[in-house]
Amino acid sequence: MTEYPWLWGGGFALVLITVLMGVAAWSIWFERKFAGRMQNRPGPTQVGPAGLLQPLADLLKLIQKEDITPTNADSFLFNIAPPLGLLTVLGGMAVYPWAPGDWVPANLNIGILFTLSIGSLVTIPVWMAGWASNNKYALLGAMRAAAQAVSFEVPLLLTCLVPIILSGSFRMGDIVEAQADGHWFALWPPGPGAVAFVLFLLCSLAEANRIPFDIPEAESELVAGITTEYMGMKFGLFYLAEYMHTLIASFMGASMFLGGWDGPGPDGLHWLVLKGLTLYAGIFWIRWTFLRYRADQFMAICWRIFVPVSLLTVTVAAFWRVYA
Amino acid sequence: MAVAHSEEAHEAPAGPVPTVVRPWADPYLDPETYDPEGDLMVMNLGPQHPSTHGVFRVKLWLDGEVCVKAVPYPGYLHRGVEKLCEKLTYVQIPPIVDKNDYVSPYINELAVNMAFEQLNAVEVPRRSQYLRTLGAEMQRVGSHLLWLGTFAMDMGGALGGGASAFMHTFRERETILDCFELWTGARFHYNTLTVGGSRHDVPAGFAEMVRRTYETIRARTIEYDELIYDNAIFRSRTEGVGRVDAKLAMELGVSGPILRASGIDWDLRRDRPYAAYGELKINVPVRSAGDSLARYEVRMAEMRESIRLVLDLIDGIPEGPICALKPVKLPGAFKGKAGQAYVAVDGPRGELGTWVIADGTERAYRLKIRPPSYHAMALIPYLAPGSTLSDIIVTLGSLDPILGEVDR
Amino acid sequence: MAVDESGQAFHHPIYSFLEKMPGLSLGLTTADQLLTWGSSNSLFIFPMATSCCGIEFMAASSGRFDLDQIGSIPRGTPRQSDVMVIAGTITVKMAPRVKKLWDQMPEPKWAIAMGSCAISGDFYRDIYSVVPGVDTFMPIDVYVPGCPPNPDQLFAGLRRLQEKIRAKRNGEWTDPELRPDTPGLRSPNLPRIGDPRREASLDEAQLDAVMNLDPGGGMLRSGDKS
Amino acid sequence: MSTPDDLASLLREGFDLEPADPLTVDRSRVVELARSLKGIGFEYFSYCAAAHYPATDADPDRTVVEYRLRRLPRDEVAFRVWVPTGESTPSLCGVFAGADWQEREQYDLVGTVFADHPDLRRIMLPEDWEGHPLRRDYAIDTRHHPWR
Repeated sequence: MTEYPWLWGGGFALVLITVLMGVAAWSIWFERKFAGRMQNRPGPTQVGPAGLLQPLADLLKLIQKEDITPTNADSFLFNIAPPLGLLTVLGGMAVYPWAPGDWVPANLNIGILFTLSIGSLVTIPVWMAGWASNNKYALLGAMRAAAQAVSFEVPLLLTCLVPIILSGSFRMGDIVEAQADGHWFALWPPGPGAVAFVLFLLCSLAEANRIPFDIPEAESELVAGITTEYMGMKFGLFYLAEYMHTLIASFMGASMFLGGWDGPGPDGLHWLVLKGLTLYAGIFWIRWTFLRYRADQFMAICWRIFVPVSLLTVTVAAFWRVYA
Repeated sequence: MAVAHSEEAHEAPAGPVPTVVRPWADPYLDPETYDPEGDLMVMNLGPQHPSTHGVFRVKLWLDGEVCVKAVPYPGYLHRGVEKLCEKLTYVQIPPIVDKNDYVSPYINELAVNMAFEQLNAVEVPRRSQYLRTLGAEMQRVGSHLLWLGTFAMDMGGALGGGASAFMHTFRERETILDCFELWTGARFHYNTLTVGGSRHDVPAGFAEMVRRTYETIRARTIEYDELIYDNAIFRSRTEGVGRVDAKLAMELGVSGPILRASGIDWDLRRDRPYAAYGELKINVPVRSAGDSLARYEVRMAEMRESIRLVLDLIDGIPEGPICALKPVKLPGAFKGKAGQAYVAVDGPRGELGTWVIADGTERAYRLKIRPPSYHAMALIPYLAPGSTLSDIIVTLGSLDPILGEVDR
Repeated sequence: MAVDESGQAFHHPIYSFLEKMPGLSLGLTTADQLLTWGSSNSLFIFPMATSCCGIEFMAASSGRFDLDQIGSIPRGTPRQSDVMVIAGTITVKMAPRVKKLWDQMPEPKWAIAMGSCAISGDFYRDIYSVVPGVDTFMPIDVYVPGCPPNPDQLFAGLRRLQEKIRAKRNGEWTDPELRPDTPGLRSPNLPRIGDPRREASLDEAQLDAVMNLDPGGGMLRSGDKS
Repeated sequence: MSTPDDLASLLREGFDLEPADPLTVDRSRVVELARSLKGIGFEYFSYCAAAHYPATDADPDRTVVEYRLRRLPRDEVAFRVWVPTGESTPSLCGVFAGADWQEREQYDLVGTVFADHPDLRRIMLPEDWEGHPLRRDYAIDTRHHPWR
């Protein structure tokens, strides 16, 4: 496989994207059922057994919809933003180790930096979409998204420094291997890892625009936020990108703090999937329980609590690394 | 039994209620004079917006996300009810006013029928008075439940925690509608009250059903507090948001829970009793903070008080006839006396009045509904300036407007 | 068999050529059925909830009835919706907005008139400010009568709409839904859409009113792309 | 409901009026009356309502405007003014902020003109509407091209 890195990477990416898209699409079904259980209602039941074919029906519907570009919209930016959004989100998966060994599409030695930087690029398509729509709700949503990304990138990066310091490597595979045999960073060393893990999850919620930090797409205030003017598959791409972002964030959290593929019994992909999907479901749980913060409150939380606490965890982790 | 959390009043925010600073809030000032460059963004919130609780439009001048000036435009649901009431007879009017405040139709019917009764000096039998009180209190709980769900949805979105609260309150509201369906045959728009009493007596098994329903809801109000009130996000979104000055509120004619949350202890049920309220003891919850959280507390306390009244009343309804007059079905069968009357009842949103001028025929000469929501919406130009778009949504939700009533 | 927008059989040389290719028509039919199945089972609703029926619409989306069961969720923006449910009275002041939102919805789209106010104006139909039925300015696929209709009646209406979508795409004839009429009240002043008495000038006047709607505030950018 | 003493004395001494429900005052004194009532505690502005009376043999075409104020929790007072069509009555906006929307609504629907009102626009009907619907001579089914 290493003789043909391009072939390996390309094939891996193709399989990975297909599988992830499917998982993200069916996680929408899961979320609808899950939310239904939380709200005393059945959720989708009629389309296929237990509503399982609902995402397929949604997809088939979306690709048939008429495609309108609003009259005064910037048509180039308007049309390029949704695929670009999905692309930037998917790019983060390129350096991700799925199982022990060489199970990674592109084994970069600065993998974690790559993931973070390409993940933060997603703000740009979001801003493009909001600006190009020529819609005031969309513009406000885009502004909020930009402000949010600028603020939450800081604690997100700082929390990612904790596993980097503890493992001594930027390579994702090394970080996971450093946690082998149950030495998960969320548990050991006690303190910085656990705090950083919680902060990382919260910041990922903000990055992926999930409640309680979903202010760029606040349905009750901005109708549909940045996607107000989008329809059909373009809207579908944005929607899918949001779910993909959440999914990737859960897998990142699982591998950076919860030991990735490590677990009791044989190590492998199954542990990673289990951990990732559990985190993913946890994010749904949070979403369907909490209300939403106001934009300024949530910036205040970021700068007053998240940033100092994450700095503290980095310091503690560094001291641990040097002296313990 | 566990005590609900919102029983205790929260600390009033320090400092006086910020009074409106002109000229930013001056509803009459042309924005041209303070925004000659056109730097402000003009945003039309509504008439079709998920959080305007109907078709209400507010034109906002936004500086970034902070509102500088707000001009409301009601009237997108103006259905000419008052003109229609001039054309219809006294018998035909109650089903029309049902549709004004479609969340508490029973109390609407009560208001117009009481005005007609005062006009014609009709004495309503005691059993009917109690039934009316029972119906009004049952309806108040249903109305506040709907408000609670939509208020949570204003903060949590249709795809989030707010929707969960909404689904839970609607579960309870459905059971209340079931009780009314058993009683009058309709989920809402009952047309059950008539001049002199009621059309429908309570059916067999009704008392048992109501007791079961309302005891369940009483237990569930604690769950709502746990889900919503105890949530730090909810507290931070509502505390100090949309503070209503009591003086301004009284000048605008704002009534009901909004006024009571601003520290004015006034409830028509207690202070000018009608129906059977004179024989009941009513605790009126009052808060002094005047913000959205205080309005939440007042409404929740009112809801618990209404549940208590319903559970007290359901066993103590006196026997007797339910209508003083023979209930009429022909539209022209009832002729009123000439004169004028104004009767106000305390609806879920405040003073719901009917002003009627009669000329001695079977039709009213002029009938005006005095809707509490219309007065509450007049607060918007005073509350919106200086707060962010998100806060305006919360404030609007906490005022609990029903647009059918605002526009009529 | 392919059908055009009005449900008539559709002939085209390319299409006839393709039909002769062995196996292809089978594939096309299957694909077409699949697409029809998709669009009829994923009806996102744009709730034009103005009054009482809006409350029943909310009840329909809540736990006891749950629109999500048949894959329908309410969306706040017309761009992402397939069905507009007009729940409540539409007034003269609101009508151009409704028509504008309807025009903003991307095809394929359908409309349900929920409740007697939306169907005919009901007892408000003689009032100076109420539009006597929304089908005087936009086409309606399904009428759900009632004042207000129970949520399960709305479900029945959505089911009827699904059947209609499937039948139309399969090239079958569907009877246009009959508008329920309230006996004893006068019919509206305006002819409905599809009525032979309706004049084209009325359509133009209505479209004109929609296009000249000026809510104030204006576009963020204007003119540079028109 | 009996009239409280201070209200009765204010009306008798200041305005030569006998307590009644509603009182009838002259247009020239309505603002003064409202201000005095506010001074003795009638601070709650309940409503303003108008009704139209077409011309008869005895009277010209006119509207009656009724205001109701409350002193919480129990006392209330109502007063009305007669306004011949074509003339105006002073607005109470300067005394009660709530008179703003209420008077706009009555202007819109009944057609009473309130002098010195800072913002006398239509509130319920579109700005380009003709006529005032709650006047007795306004046909209920007036058409409005092109929507009805």
